[in-house]
Amino acid sequence: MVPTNYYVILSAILFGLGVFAFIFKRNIITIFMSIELMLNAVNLAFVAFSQALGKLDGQVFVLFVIVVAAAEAAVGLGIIILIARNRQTLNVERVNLLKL
Amino acid sequence: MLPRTIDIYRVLPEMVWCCFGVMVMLMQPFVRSRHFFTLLALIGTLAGTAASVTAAMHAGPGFGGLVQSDSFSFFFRLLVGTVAFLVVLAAGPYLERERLPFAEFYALLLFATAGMGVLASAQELLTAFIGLEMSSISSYILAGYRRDSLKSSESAMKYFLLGSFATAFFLYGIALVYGSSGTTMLTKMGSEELLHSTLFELGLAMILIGLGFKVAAAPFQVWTPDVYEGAPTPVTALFSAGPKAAAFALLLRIFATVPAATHFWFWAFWGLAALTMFAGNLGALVQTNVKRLLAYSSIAHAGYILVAFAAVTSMARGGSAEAAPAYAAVLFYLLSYALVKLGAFTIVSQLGGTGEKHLSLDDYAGLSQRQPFVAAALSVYLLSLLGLPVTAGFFGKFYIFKAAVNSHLLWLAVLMAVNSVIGAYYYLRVIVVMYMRESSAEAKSAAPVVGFPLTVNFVLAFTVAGTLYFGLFPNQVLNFILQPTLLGH
Amino acid sequence: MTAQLAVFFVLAGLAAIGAVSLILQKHPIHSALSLIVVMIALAGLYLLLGAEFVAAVQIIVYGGAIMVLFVFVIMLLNAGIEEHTSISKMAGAPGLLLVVALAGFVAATIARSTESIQATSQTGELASTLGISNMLFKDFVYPFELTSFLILVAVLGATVLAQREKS
Amino acid sequence: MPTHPMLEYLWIITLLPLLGSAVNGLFGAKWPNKIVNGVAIGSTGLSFLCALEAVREFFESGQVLFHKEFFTWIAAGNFRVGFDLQMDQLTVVMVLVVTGVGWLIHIYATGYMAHEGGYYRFFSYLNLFMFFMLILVLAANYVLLFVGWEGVGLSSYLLIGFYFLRKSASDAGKKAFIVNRIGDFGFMLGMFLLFRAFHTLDFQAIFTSSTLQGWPVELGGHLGTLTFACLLIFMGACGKSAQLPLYVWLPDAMEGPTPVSALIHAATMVTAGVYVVARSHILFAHAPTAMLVVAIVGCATAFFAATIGLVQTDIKKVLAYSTVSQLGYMFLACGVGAFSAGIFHLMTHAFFKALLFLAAGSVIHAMGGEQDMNRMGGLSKKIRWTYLTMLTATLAIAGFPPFAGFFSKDSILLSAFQNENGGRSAGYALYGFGLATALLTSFYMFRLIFLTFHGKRRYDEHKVHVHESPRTMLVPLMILAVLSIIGGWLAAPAMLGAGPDYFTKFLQPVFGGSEAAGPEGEVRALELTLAGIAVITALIGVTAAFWLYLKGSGKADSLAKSMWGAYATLLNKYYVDEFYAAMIVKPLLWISTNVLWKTADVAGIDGAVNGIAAGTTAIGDGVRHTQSGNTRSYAVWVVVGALVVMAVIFFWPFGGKPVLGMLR
Amino acid sequence: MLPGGHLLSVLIFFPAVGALALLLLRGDDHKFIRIIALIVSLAEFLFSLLVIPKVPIGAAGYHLEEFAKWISQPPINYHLGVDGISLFLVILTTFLTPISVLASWKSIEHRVKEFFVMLLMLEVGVVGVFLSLDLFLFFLFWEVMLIPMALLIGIWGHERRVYAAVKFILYTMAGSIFMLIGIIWLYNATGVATNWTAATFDLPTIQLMLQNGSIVLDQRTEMLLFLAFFVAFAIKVPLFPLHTWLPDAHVEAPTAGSVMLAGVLLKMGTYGMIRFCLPLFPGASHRAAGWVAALAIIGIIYGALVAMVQPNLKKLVAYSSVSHLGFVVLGIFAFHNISMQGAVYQMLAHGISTGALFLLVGMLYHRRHTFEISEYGGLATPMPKLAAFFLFVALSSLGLPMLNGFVGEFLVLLGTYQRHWQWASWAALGVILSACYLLWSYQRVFFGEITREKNRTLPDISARERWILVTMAVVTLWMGIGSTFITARTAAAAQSVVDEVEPQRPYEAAAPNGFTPHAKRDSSSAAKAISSERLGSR
Repeated sequence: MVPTNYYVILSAILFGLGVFAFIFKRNIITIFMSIELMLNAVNLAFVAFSQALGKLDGQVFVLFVIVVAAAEAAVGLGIIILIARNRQTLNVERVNLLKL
Repeated sequence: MLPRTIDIYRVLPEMVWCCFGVMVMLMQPFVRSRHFFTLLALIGTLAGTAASVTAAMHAGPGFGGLVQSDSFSFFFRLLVGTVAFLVVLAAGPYLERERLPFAEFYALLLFATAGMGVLASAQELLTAFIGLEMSSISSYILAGYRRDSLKSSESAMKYFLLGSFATAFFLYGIALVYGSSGTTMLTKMGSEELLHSTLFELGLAMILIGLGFKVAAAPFQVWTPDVYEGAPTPVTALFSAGPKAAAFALLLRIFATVPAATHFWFWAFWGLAALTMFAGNLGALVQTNVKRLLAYSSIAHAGYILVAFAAVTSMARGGSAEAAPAYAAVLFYLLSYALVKLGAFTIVSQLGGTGEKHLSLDDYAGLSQRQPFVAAALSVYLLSLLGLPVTAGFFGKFYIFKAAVNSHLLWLAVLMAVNSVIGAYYYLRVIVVMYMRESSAEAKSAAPVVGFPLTVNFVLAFTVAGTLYFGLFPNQVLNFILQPTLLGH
Repeated sequence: MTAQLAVFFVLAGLAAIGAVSLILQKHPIHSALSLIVVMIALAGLYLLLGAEFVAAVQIIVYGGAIMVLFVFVIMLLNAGIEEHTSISKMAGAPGLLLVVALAGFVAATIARSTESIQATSQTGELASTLGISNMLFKDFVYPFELTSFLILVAVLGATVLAQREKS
Repeated sequence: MPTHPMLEYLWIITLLPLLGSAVNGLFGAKWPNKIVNGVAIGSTGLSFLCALEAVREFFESGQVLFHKEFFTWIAAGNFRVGFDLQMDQLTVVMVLVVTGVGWLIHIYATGYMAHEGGYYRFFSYLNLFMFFMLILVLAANYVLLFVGWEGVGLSSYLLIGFYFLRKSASDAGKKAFIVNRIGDFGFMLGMFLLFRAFHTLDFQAIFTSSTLQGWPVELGGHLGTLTFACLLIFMGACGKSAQLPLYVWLPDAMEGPTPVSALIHAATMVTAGVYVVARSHILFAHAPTAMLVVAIVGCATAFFAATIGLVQTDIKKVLAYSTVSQLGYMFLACGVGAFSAGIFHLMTHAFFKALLFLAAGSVIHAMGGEQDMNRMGGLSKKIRWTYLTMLTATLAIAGFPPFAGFFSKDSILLSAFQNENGGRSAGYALYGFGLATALLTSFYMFRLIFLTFHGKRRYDEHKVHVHESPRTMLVPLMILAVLSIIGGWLAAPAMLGAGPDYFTKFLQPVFGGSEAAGPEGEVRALELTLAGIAVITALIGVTAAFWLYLKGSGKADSLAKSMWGAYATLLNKYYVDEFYAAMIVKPLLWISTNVLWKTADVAGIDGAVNGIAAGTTAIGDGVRHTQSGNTRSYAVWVVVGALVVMAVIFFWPFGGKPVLGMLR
Repeated sequence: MLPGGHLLSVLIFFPAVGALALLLLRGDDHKFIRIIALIVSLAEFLFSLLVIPKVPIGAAGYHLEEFAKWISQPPINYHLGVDGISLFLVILTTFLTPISVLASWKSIEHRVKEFFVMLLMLEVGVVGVFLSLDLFLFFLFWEVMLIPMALLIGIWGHERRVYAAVKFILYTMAGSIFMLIGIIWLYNATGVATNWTAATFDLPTIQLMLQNGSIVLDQRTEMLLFLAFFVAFAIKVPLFPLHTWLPDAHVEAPTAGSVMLAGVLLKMGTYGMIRFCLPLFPGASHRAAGWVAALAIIGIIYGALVAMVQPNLKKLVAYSSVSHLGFVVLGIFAFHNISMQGAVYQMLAHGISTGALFLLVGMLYHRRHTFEISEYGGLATPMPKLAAFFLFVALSSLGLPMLNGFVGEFLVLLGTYQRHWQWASWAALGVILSACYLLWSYQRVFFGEITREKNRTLPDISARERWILVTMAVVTLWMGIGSTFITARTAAAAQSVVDEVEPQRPYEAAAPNGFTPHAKRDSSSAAKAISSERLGSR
């Protein structure tokens, strides 16, 4: 029987890694992936909690999150394509026309 | 199994908006006429806004408490509905000018509005999350709506990446709250031991981060100027008025129902308010691009609103009666602010000219001679933002001051005072340029007299009238938002 | 050290390693693959938690649909090795410090505050898909409907953004 | 018809000149001189007649004091000032002197100014002066008196600066006004202090108030309220009557046309100070210290000015300093309690000093504007009448019996001699200096006469056509000459032992007890001795002058060379003007410009204001640069925010508990 | 004759109506616009005269009160009223407005319509400030007045007009925003006192509550509130260290602007002190009095000295205002009914004489387009009439008796002296200095030979200018002689203010029964007796 907080701690670690990735990757696609990673961390937490609480709604939330993630993915990738088309680059640091 | 009709009534506005969105989408391949879509979108926004009356008439919790249809949500539905309506009116000529597809724009606008409606009425975190995402995702797309423009696409990218980054925090917060309280129903989080649960605290903190990003509270405000500048101006108008209001609505809702929130959040809001005011005003001081200047100013105003939030949280208990004036302050301010920002950005979008080339202050030199009425309208907006009497902005600021003093936030009040003086400087700068600087020859050639289509003029007239009306007779609104049963239960 | 625990550690390690490699990989494709590893590991954990349905969805939707989409886009834009610029000063040393601080703080706080939570004994019906569907279509029907509109938005958005300029 | 119409309508006396002034000022520009004359002389003459009538009625009614309130001018709280006029013996003297002499001088001026531009302006100013002067002497309270006081200052400003194209003239006018203002500063404070003590500023209300009756005499050295009040008022008097240290304006005032010098800066205005002191004699009587100060200042001024007068070569300058010196005498008199003597000297001085000025004017007129005595000489034959009249006046001022000056100056010296205030020695010192001054006076006056009318002429025949002045100028001269002979006889009886001094008796009801009077017997003896001494001194002066300036020509210059330092000092009036300029004016301007304006105001305060603005903008620019436009940085900012929120929520000292109080 | 009932509302809003009418006119017919503006402002002046009989002599308190509920939450009311003090300030405003209209008859050539609209709106704001009895309403008008003034400076001003305009607004707002906090704080106090049954912004009510102790402010709070109000007013006055906006504003403003600014706007500050600072916070006023007086005295002397060395004629006049207003503040904070009345009178006098000075300077500028004194010299020769008027006005402003300046100055000093002889003694130095700078500048401008050839041919005043100046001169003279007409009406109001700030006045004994053989007068009675019995009859 695995204690719940193991799962939660794992999710926290994954979330942290996601944040880290978001900041330290340059490729927009990878950055987007790190967002997905963060969402996954959240899912893990949800499931763990739902199991700990003995309630199902946690798992339902996970489904919602996945759907939202899918939607975001569609839009996000669309935007990425747009950028790639306009700028011929995927390096987020090269996309800084708007500043100050 | 079908939900009860009463529940449908209670979420009717969102439904109407969504359905019209779908309709517009479906018509898109078959109908060419732009005006048709415009008309449809207008009808849709109006219908949804009207539907919120029905929802208000059937007040009460819907879907087993997922949503709450009360005066509060009524107010915000009306607000976002009206905003959407005006944006549709203002956007028409813009899309025409920039030769952008109409249907998708309106559809996205309607969905975004629906999302805001959900946000304003949600009483359960996950529903709120879905609403948030609806409005956000549509916003991402709208921000990048001028596909060929580098700025537009960049603003879309930034908004999208950072937005979803913040959303992840928000979501994680929900997870933690869920884990510590065993529920996502705001109404069920009143229990005593939550006041001492660290996990719950952490969850609320995460939620605050997520929402703080949406309302552009410093230091989460960094994205705002870029996104606002890059986005098509009517969309900017929408951003500054709609999603912000909706996010604030959710925050308020959380306060009102979750005692622990008010308990934990006070100092956080104190700090955020102070930071935000300064970040916005100081940043705006040196701007020469009007659109960007207004973006910064909207940050500053978010700061003012946060002062009222601090006032709310400083109350022993968020929902209690003595907090009512503070709520009223927030609501009234959002109203006045929405009107003004809409009008201002509409003018900017019109004067911007094809490709939004004329956005710098110099293009506004001597506007008062070239287009006296436009200049006058813009001055009214600016004075309202500046908080001078007989404009709604004055009362808005007045009530926030009142709320702050009322809960002994003297230092915050003083900081706000200092800020409104700083703010005065750059608002005046625009007025000065319009009235006191003669339009130089090349300015004349650069920014010739721009024709204002009927719809735009209507928007201006509406917003100006509203600003002045609420500046003179705020009574009805106040009496409405001051009623004790503002938030159901 | 029960078997479950052992499995947990294996999967957790896998997930963590995947996440780290997502960061370390220079080529987006490799990052994507390591993300898939994470997801599969997580699916395993869901099974371990007795959430079979969620695990399945995880594999199908995430690992299947979404990641495929990613890979597809990467191929489409044939993104190469990411160039290592560091224009952003904030995201240098200070960023590193701050991120570590945040992650550390969150993890620590969670670790402290979730010790008390005790896993309830698993019962069969809990994990039943029936329960989930009941919830989905009874209690959460409203958000569910909304998600449908959300998908519509996504579709619309994708078309709006990705379609080429029509002359 | 009231029994005493002119008294009841006392204001008419004052108003007539004002009317004249207004009429001339507003419409005179287009009129020929004749009409202007008519208006000016008519109005003043009329008011002179009215004054006479009023005086007649006053004595007829036989009341000790006539007092009438016409309307309330200022009222606030328990403070009330009315346009109230009063008449008593003192007033009578003053009014008659002012209107009478004033009228004569008007007549004279019509001749003197005949060829000047701005004729109407001149007479308008002159009438304006008459108006204010009459207000001054008729006023029944300090504030109304102050009105006249400032008013005459104004008209003197206008008249001194009459030739405003000349910088020196406008400078002199400005100087006069400002120096007077310095005096008025004291005068005002004096009034405030009086009001504080008595809660009113009406003369009679103060003088007869129970407060004052019960007031202990503030003995020497003890500086009580009254002493302060008196000193402050005296400060005003110093300004107006050109006493040390505020006398500097009067010599410069000679920039004005000569009739102005005669009327304002000799006969009337400058004596206002003496009048005020005499008017407040009851207060002074309670403040011996103040009296002593008055006496000393007066005496010092008399001597000091006389010494300067010794060496001046500008004929009007000499007269100016002599005026200052004579005023000193009057104050000396007041200071030693001989108020009636002071007023007496005031009157006689009005006669002969006016005469001197007018005569000098006639000389200047004759010489075609020449004022330097070194370019005159031997005029006695050419302008006989002028010469004779001027000689009379000189004899009078030098104090030869039976001329007016003799009597008045004598009684002053007597009282000084008798003075006990501040010890006998003080009295002797005062007397001594007074006597010395008499010597100097006769010396410089006759120096003037000799240089001007005797000896060989030092001007160019062909350039200057010396001619006697027109009758309009000569008639006043003669009248004044007569007056300055007989004017003193009022006091003669006392001197000759034939009954009392009429003048003193006449003023008795006003000055009453406050006069210092010794036992009858030896007083007369003493008086005669002193008179003798005085005459001798005067004679010495004359002979000295004769010996220096008429007998041997070069003597004066050689003397000057022999004691050059002293001579130069005197010639440059002790460098007082230079001293004031260097010590007060220049530093003040420098400080105002460089310290107050450029440093404190522009650099300091305004600099700070603009600095704040600039600083804010700079900070704004800094804030703006956090918007690097780089998404990664933005993400870091979000993380920062997250940390801030966490830190505040978890580690804030107040632990999120709302803390009531100002702190937030 | 209007119904007295709404006379005050008419006073406030009639100019607004006029402005609206102007807006509807065609912009190019300048003459017509000017005439309309003149008619409106003159009518307004006549209306304001109608108020005089409505303010009985010797009756304290507010008259012609108007009360209407405006906003229910928080209870903000449209509450107007006039008393002796505000009465004449209003009349001053309505008097100076037509003068300004006439003054800008020729000098304003572009955007004429807007100009007069702004002028009238400015009048609306100022009159509103003087008449409103509701703190909130007061603040509202206070802010409303800013914009037209700033635009007057900024659009029709001279070279650095924009800088001056912005400086003006920011300075004022910086003060007033804190006043707003203070107002709200007071409102809160009323709410707490009545536990939110009768919270109010109503000035008389709050005053009452403060007096009868239903609101108790601890010393610190009272002082803070006092400062919140005082600083706002001090900036407007302007008091010594806060005065630097004034010279810029004046120099850059068009003539009409300067006239209104110096004539009326500055008085809003001192009026505020009388109406709010003293009655509401007597304790704090007492504790602060020393410092305020010190600043006022510094202002008097400092302003005079700086004015003395100004090379710019208009700046000189501006700094002279700093000096003159110092007297007013001193008079107010001496807490003596004589000095209080003096202060009120000085406000009016300064309004007239400094207004006239600015008119004259404007006329010079109109002819020569410079304010530099060195550019002038010997002007008395080409333009004797203007020189005469200038001298007259200068004399009135340096406080020559029988002209308006004297009465106020004298009363202020007299009253102050009764309480603090040191203050009065220092302040009296200003009397000397004012003579210095005015006469010196006058000499440099008008006396002497003509130094610049251009000046030789300058035309003397035109008929229009003459009538403006004659009007001003007549008023100056009348105020100098017939002062009791005004003081009789201000007496009661001033008295009541003093009563509130300090009820016991042992130092203020009755005058002894003076020696008055002919007129029978009981001088022991104070202002009321004198005014009613002696002046009422006139």
